[in-house]
Amino acid sequence: MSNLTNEAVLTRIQEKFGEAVRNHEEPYGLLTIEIQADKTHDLIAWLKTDEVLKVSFLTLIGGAHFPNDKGREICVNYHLHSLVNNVRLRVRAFLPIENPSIQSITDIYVGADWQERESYDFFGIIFEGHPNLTRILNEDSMDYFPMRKEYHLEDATREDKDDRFFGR
Amino acid sequence: MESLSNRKKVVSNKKMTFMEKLYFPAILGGMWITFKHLFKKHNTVKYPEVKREFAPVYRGQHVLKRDEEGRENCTACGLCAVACPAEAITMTSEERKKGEEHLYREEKYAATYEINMLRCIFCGLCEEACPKEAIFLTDRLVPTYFERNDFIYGKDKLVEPVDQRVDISKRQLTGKRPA
Amino acid sequence: MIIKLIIVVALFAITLGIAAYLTLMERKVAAWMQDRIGPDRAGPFGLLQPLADGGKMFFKEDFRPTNADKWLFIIGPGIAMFTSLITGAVIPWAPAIQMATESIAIQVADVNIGILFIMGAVSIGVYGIMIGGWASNNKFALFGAIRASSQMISYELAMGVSVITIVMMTGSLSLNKIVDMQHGFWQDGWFSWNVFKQPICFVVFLITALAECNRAPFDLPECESELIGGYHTEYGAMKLGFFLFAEYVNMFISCAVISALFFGGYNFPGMDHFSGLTLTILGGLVFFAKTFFFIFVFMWIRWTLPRFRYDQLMHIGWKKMIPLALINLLITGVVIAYTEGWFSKNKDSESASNAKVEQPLGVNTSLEKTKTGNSL
Amino acid sequence: MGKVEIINGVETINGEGFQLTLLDKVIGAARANSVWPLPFATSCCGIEYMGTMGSNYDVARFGMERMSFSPRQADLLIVAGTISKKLAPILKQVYEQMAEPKWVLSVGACACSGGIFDTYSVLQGIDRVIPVDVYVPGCPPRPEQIIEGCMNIHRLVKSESLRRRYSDEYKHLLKKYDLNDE
Amino acid sequence: MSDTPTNKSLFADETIDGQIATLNLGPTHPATHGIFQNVLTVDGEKILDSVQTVGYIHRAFEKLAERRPYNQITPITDRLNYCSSPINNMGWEMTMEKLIGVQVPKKVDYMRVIIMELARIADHLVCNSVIGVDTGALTGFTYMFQQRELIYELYEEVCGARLTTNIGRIGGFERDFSPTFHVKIKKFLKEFNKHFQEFDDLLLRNRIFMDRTIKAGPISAERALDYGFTGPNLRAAGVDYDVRVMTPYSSYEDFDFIIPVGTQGDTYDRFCVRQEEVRQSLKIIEQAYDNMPEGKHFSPDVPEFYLPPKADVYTKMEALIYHFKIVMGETPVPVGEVYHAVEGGNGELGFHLISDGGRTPYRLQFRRPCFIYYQAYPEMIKGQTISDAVLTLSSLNVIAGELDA
Repeated sequence: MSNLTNEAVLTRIQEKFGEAVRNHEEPYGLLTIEIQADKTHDLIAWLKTDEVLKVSFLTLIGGAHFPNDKGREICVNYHLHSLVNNVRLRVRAFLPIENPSIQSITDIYVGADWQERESYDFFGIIFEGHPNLTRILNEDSMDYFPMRKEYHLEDATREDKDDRFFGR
Repeated sequence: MESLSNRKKVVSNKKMTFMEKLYFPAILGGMWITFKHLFKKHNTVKYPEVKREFAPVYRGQHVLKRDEEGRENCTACGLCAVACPAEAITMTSEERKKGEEHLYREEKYAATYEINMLRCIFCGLCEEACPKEAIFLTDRLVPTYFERNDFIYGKDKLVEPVDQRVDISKRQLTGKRPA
Repeated sequence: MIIKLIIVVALFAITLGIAAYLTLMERKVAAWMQDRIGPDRAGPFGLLQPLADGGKMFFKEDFRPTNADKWLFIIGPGIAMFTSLITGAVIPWAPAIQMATESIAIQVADVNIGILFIMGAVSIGVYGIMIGGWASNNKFALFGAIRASSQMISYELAMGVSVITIVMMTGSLSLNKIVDMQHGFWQDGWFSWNVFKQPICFVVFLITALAECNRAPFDLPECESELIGGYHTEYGAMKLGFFLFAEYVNMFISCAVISALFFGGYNFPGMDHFSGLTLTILGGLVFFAKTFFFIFVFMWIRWTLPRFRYDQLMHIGWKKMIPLALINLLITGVVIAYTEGWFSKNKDSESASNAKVEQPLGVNTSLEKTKTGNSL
Repeated sequence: MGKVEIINGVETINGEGFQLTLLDKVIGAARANSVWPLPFATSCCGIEYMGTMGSNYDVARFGMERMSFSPRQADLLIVAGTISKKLAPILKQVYEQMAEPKWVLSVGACACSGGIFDTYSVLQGIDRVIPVDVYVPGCPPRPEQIIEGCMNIHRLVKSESLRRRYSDEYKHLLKKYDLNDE
Repeated sequence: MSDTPTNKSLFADETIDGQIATLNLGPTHPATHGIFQNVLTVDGEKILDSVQTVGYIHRAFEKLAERRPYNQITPITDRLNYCSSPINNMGWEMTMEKLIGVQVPKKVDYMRVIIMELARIADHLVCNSVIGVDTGALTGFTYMFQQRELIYELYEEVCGARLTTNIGRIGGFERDFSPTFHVKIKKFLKEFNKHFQEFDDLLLRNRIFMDRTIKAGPISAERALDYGFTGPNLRAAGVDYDVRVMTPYSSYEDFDFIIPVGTQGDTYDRFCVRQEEVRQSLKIIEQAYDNMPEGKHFSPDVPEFYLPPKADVYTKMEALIYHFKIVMGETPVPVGEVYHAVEGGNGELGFHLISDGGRTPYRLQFRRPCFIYYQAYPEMIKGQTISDAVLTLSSLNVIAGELDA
């Protein structure tokens, strides 16, 4: 196992992608790279084949919604893992809520299929090039994206609750 | 793929020996195991007649405790309702009037206190939240009913009767309240 | 005639009763093997459990799926039940009672092709399952039916061949004769029971019998974890009851046949010391004891073993069981021929064996003559 | 899902229950001792139901170990676990496929009321789609409670008259749930 | 997806011009052990294709977590993979501790290891005994459930519940191991292996079982990684990836254990790997139990997160304030973003937490291993029989609660 530091990873990525790397930080030791939305696919594809980094395991794809951040409301997080070097990496891109579309990475990782569908289901992120971008967990008839901040969690039909007592 | 941890060991052996290929040795071995169990003492707890012992900290039906003088501990602060992830607790509070000191320990008390047992997930967070040693979960089980409304437990079912105290002394969460 | 009628009725009642209580036995055996108690609330030790099941099924709503074939849907369980019940007719349950003038066989019909009758009846039984599964108009049921029929066909062959081995040794297709052949326990310096003469044949027969009864590890037609209920998925109420009942009756009959063919039926060591009614009763009890032992073995196997996969089942049937049975048949044939003196230059025995060809059934009788000297 | 009227259990105990004939009693006892469950186990409660089937609790003592996954053969629908709105139609279909007489045991907070999951996707109690006979609280209930619930079902079964399933009240009940009477 | 080398057909004749039927495996099929649907396209018994539908018990965990204060999320995580709830609970607690920067005492680490490994045993026992049930051998299942009951009793001693444990708190445990726990765990450690061996003997080398499981639902290491497999299912394919070793948490680096791997990633490999993992877990528990350091069962220096002892609440004003603050969820948490992974029963269980400093998580996403690897199922069963499909499903140990979140 080689000892690849976060700096080394970052430098190597910056060498390759330069300006596309918008921002980077290391919250709790996990290198987080914000990348231009249209470059995510290239970056992840390159990371997988790069013979030094060998970031070839997709841990997680997830969305997040930041309604107050104008123009960058929807965030897509990719957690990647280089098993050989034992280095984790978070790649993220921000998308505007009017057109939350990003290139699908199902051609790089088969396992991204359902995770992208889930993100679509929850946040309405359009993954271009996804073979079957439909809802996965919720009913097909649902007409909103429930994980966005403006929607309610609660089921409207619950009767046995008096909201006064719960302070929320 | 190379080893990631240097600790790996292949554990599945798919090559069958000649004896294993014959089916019978393993089959007879398996049958011998089950045969031995025929004569083993059964492990069943015949539930309604015999009851299994619960841990003293078991999280079952709630009880609203009274203090040593028979006064209700609950002061209707509402922490338990806030702490409840299932939002199953509701209560209304009232000021203690003169002459009710023997009933309620604090100046404020819960006029109604309801737990919806169908909602409750018995997580025990209300017990932890209570600053007045009023609500505890006990090792009693909530019975099953035919009707939905029976599961709304009001104070009549929750507050322990004065003559039938519920023992919660074995719960380690109990702090000794100073006199 | 009246006696026959009594036997028929008694047999009918006993078979049904036993089949009903086999369900309880199965549940109890399973429970004990799994460190449980099993049914114990319906009556003392759960003795009324089968009655409760029956009563419930009888009063359950009986309905037919919308797309099912009306008549076939009813006929299916009927055939299964009917065929499983008639097989009991040819089994000799106890030694015959010797009356002053006649001997009364404790058997409904001493057909001289008894074993063929059983094989035939069992083969019809699969039609019940097949028709039932097909008529349900359910894919799982159809899968069950297909599995059942192909399984039956494959295993019947091996079963038939293994039975032929016994028939060759006995020289008769009558179960009565086959049982009588195994008189007592020890004869002519060797065990008289067929299991000691034909152990391979016994193993083949036991396995094929398991398969014919759709018992684990060959319970593919119902196969709960894969096909939900298999052929009886769409059946409810008493029609389902018939299917389940037929299964247990089949198991009972199979075990009876196993004990008759291989374990001497009602014969037991030292039976010559008894006679008359005592012998009949003792013989009957011994027969039932043997049968129940095998039923227990069937259950024991069921609750121990995993089941096969469909293609493995076929593989075992065609590539293991049938060759094994055939080889065994061949060896038996050679041995019989040798003991008959086919390979010797002795003219007498050769003529005896030539004479045998003219026998109506084409099997030897000379062996019977030599070996059944002191049988009835 | 709109507002659904909650129906409070099935009123059998205090209905015709007291005029049982001998036949009713015998058949009731038979039925009660041979309740074949259809475990509609979706989540956590399903594991506790497995525990109930296991050696330590042994639901077989009540003659209930023969699980019938085919609804045609089942007498008792044990709904154990969360029922989401996506699953509700399937649950209803399974209930409709069951042959009369049939009972429903709702096991666990999720099935009874939605429990902790007061969320957009979870049905707030299965009694919004099918009539429930006995509720078992707990999340998940202990096997003791599940057995308790089964025994309550047995009591119900024993006290039910043979005619109940043809009665107008029953038809009315089914109609309330928009279930067709087969 | 179609021409993977692992999916060799069992049938020699691929060109049978049979009638193709569709078969619904699920949502309430007995083999699914949970609710999800597989629509199989079958030619006879052979599966040509399958399409899955999931989401039947979607409970909106992630949305729910955004509406609940931090200390109320532990009960929610219980219901993710309910076969091994303590691992989920502790994974969440460790995530929170990482966020707020709490160092728990070594004793808490060891206690956690014991409980987590017990949970792993319980999880694997369910999975493997259910493989037994699906092959038709119900008896092993009942033997193993007796052992599971013992594990339940151990949980019960610590937290008071059997299945959905809500065990542990942010910063430690709600209570120390009781004397009864010590008695029971000693007995368990002593006797478990004997019973477990019995189960092993019933199935492992039985040819019927081996024939059934070998080559049933295989997946190669490359495909498994591509799909994002982790845990026993990945290890069965031969990759020794284990979070406990790769990124040790809760003092796992102190313990000596091996990582069992298989070769082809088929059902038999998965069964063997789980069997061996149970043994390794037992070994870890023994080590942790024997070497348990003295100390407190909670982290004493974070009164703002770990509920103060009840006695203090009644006497000390400070403790009472903290008590109210914690319960009301008013304790400030740092703004930040954490990803913490633990080795759950089914693989890497990750918690991705974004905190904006409020009383509830801003966004909490669970990496649910079941959800990620269940999508490989159609590929694994292609060209196999229905029986294999059933076995593959149970050996993957797809837990509906974790799958649908």
